[in-house]
Amino acid sequence: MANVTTGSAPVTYNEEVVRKFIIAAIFWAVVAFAVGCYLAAELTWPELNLGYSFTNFGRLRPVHTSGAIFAFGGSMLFGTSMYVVQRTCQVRLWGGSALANFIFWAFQFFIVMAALSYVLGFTEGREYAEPEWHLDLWLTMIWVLYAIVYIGTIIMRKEPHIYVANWFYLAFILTVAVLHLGNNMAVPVSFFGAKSYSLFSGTQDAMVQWWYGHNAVGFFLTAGFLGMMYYFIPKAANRPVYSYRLSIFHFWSLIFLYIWAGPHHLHYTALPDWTQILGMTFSVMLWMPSWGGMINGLMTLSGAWDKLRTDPGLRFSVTAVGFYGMSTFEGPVMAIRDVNALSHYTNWTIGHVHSGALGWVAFISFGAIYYLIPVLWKRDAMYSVKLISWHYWTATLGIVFYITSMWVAGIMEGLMWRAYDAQGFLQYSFVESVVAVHPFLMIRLFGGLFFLLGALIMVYNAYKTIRGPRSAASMLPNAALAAGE
Amino acid sequence: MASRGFSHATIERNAFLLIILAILTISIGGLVQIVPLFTIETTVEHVKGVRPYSPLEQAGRDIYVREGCYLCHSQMIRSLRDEVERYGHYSLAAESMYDHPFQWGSKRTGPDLARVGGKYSNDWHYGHLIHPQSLVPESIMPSYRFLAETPLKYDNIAEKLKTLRIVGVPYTDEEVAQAKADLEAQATPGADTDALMKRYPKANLVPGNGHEVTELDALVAYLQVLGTMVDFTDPSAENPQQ
Amino acid sequence: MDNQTANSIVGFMMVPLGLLGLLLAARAVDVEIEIFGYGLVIFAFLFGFSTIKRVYDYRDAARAIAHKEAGHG
Amino acid sequence: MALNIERDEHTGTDTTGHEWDGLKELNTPLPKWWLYTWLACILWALVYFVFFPSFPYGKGYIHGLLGASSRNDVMADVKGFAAERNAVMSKVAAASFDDIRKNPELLAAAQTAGRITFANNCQPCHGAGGAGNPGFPALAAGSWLWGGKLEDIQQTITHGIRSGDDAARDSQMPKFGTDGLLKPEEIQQVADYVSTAFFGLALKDAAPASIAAGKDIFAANCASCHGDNGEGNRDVGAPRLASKIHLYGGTRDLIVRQVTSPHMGVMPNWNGRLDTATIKSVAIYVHDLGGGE
Repeated sequence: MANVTTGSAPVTYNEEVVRKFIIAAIFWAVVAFAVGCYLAAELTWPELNLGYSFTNFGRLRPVHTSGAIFAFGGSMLFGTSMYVVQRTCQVRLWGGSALANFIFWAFQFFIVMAALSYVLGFTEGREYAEPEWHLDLWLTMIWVLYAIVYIGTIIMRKEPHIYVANWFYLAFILTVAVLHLGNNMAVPVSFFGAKSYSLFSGTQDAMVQWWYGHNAVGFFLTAGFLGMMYYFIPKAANRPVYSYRLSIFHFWSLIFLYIWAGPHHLHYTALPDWTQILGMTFSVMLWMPSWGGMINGLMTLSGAWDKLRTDPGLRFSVTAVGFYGMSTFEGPVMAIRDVNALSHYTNWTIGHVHSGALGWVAFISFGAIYYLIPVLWKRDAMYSVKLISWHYWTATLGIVFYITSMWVAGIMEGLMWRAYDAQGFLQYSFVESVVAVHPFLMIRLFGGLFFLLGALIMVYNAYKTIRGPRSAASMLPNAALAAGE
Repeated sequence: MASRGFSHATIERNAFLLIILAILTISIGGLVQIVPLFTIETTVEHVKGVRPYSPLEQAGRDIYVREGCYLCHSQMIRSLRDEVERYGHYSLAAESMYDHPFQWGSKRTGPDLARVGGKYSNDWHYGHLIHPQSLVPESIMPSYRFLAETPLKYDNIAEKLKTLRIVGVPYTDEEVAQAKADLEAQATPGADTDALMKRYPKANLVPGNGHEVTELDALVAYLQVLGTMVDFTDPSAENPQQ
Repeated sequence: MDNQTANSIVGFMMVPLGLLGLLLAARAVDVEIEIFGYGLVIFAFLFGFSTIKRVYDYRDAARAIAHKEAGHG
Repeated sequence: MALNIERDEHTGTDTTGHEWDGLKELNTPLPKWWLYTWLACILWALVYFVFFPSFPYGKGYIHGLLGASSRNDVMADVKGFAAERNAVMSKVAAASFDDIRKNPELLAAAQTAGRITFANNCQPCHGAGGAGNPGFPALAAGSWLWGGKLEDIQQTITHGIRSGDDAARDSQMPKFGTDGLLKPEEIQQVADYVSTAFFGLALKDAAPASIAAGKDIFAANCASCHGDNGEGNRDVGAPRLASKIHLYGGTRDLIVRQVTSPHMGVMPNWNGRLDTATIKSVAIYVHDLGGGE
């Protein structure tokens, strides 16, 4: 517990729950990356499916996606939001440590149950929202408690203004609640059975699912992590945020426009044209609001660029913003109907997702982790700065292998599917495209393994740091300063 | 901005205002895009032939969802020339109007399945699902042999149909009552299928292994009906607009 | 909310949660609900007792600090 | 809390005067290029809203000035493309196979159409190059069930085999075992006969007596379709037994199984999916795989 003196009364922050979430995030990161590598190998050598139901690609894939997005990403968001909201409001987390502790364990229970249900074959069949109704209800309970704790803390704040990071965290919490409830409307076959049927069907169901699916990207993986960025980059760089006005403009425009972008997952489908056009146009209008976050992140570094040489943790955060900028440009491009006609259903989409997930989400998280571990465990610094550098370069190399191979594979597939010969007949059969992308799937696996290796380096570094000696300052009686100040 | 009447500081200083404005802001897009899909009548075209799934097909569909087939196969022929030439007529909204949940998919690691029904024989589907590489050597699809070895659990098939009726699939009382019999008839060689075929035209009779209905039987029955319900030689179904 | 109240509320919530788990496990029609039910029971049990432990650990710590301050005072 | 506006030394910009946990914000104006690019995107979107289907209202939606429909577009696209091909393909549909063979232009079109149509539709069963799979006849081998002339192939592709199509090729082999037409030992005997006499297998445990008995049973029950010498009969799709090519495999056990409860393959009719010219093209492609007659 760190004591900070503001005004008269000292504030004791709840850092216990943050520590737990950070450990959980690191753990789930390794799990999600490892399962991802295994799936990449299954796609390269189908024998690795082993013939068991529970090792098949179709059942393991949600373990990977939910593991990366919700277990790793979610733990990071819970942990950092609870850290940031206390610091920027100068109050202890509302609801007592028991409630925070419950949120932590209930969420971990949710993850384990969800993963188990996937391999057992219980799924709603909705991408990124696979858990069945009973787990959805459990998650709803967790989310409500989380929102109460978070909003309660904001209301109790000592600083009259709410810091920009909290706007983004708040938008993330509220919108994910709305999306989760809207997308998981289902009627169970029996109250004592897991099987349920979606309330919606066909076209409407598709629209609801991608309203959810795209905004899981928009609000879970973007708004939430922008909140993370708005705290940890200025903090690590020790510079003021570049532009308050840009924060305002890009916050409101981002949350308004993002919601409309869902139909770009359904171009040329049986969804009516008008909905598709709205999805496309709003995706393009979303480009600059997304880049507002990138500008604010990168320009905050002005005057502190030299820190990138000495602080590889900050290098992670800044590279993350770069990848964020790249994927939020690629996204609107792929949302244009004519581009989407080529890119959709191909590995290009997979590459795009991973440039966001690995480059932005994971990198900004690694940056925050390397910042937080010494602070939370009262250490002078990470065990080894060199190992952070090693992590950085292996992970970056992994991403490069990953996204370039997927670009090539995806564009090649797209072109092969639509290729016509001189006589005006289709040039390739489907299976020829399967054969053609095979080498690139191997390169992708290679990239994934590099990324996993980087994460394992981080695990070792974190372990050695936490097992290492406490900082001298923290051992002083009534240590006044939290690390990082 | 601070000096010109409205100031963002007002929002920043008031958590409730921030919350309410944020919720309003994020609601608009979803409301505009989703609600009209239920109110605009042409969204789902009016075409003949689309019927609820037979009990066996629905059981197969549940397995399709369970095994995550949609993660590698789409069921959506987009309105693009090469897709129409490769897979057949572009998919209509009506063709998935009884799909809870929809299974349009988002990735084609394998080919589209929207019109795979009737394209290959039952034999092929059994052989292919049990060992894909034996028929398509280049395939990277996993083996689904375990489906052939697992008896289908269908005690609650009538319950399932009833639940589907709650969410809008027009199963009749008779169809619910006969669900189990219909399911068995479709998977038992030589069974009397007149009633089944009347209730579910174009249902594909699967051979089964002679002593019990397996999960694979149900899956094949489902695959074999995909995309077959609408007769596109009927001019009224050729190019319906939404 | 102070810590003790929060601990009590959250701790007592484990009783209905655990009972719900038992109910689900007992009447489950498929393995998923059964596992979830038992999982819920185990979760409620472990979390409930760990909360009790936290309460006493907290009291011990508070007592130790008070003792220390008194000693130095 | 009093505002504490400071001037940032590096950028020369003022802060907003707030501080959270040591974090401050600069009051930098919006980057011009950012604002203008955004406005340009919005303008582009507005143009789209004017010309294309966009916002919904009540029970309808704004169709836009161009009233575009991706469904009309693709129908026009497909038809336009088909019309271009049709210059040649209509001739393929109308011409006899002989004439197609004689006309290099038609033949080239038919071969390329046949190749891709086969790869996309037929290859999953019949294998690449028509090599065949167990249960799915090899097309390159020349061992035809229903005839290997171009017209025969066209007929088979168009209507299928046991497909349910009215003109489908159809035949039933009796279930000699299941329906009790032959006793199990008789089936063993006939299997011994067929294995040795037609498949050319040297069976150690097949007694000459059994083979002799099998020969009689064969003559009485099987020869009417498969021929006295196992030469088969294409009128009823009865496979040639005196061959090294076997649809379901060439072992005695498989003969027993097939005689007991025959497996009869199904081939879908393609007339619902492919037009006449394309079917003829596939027939030519299949014919050219090596087994055509």
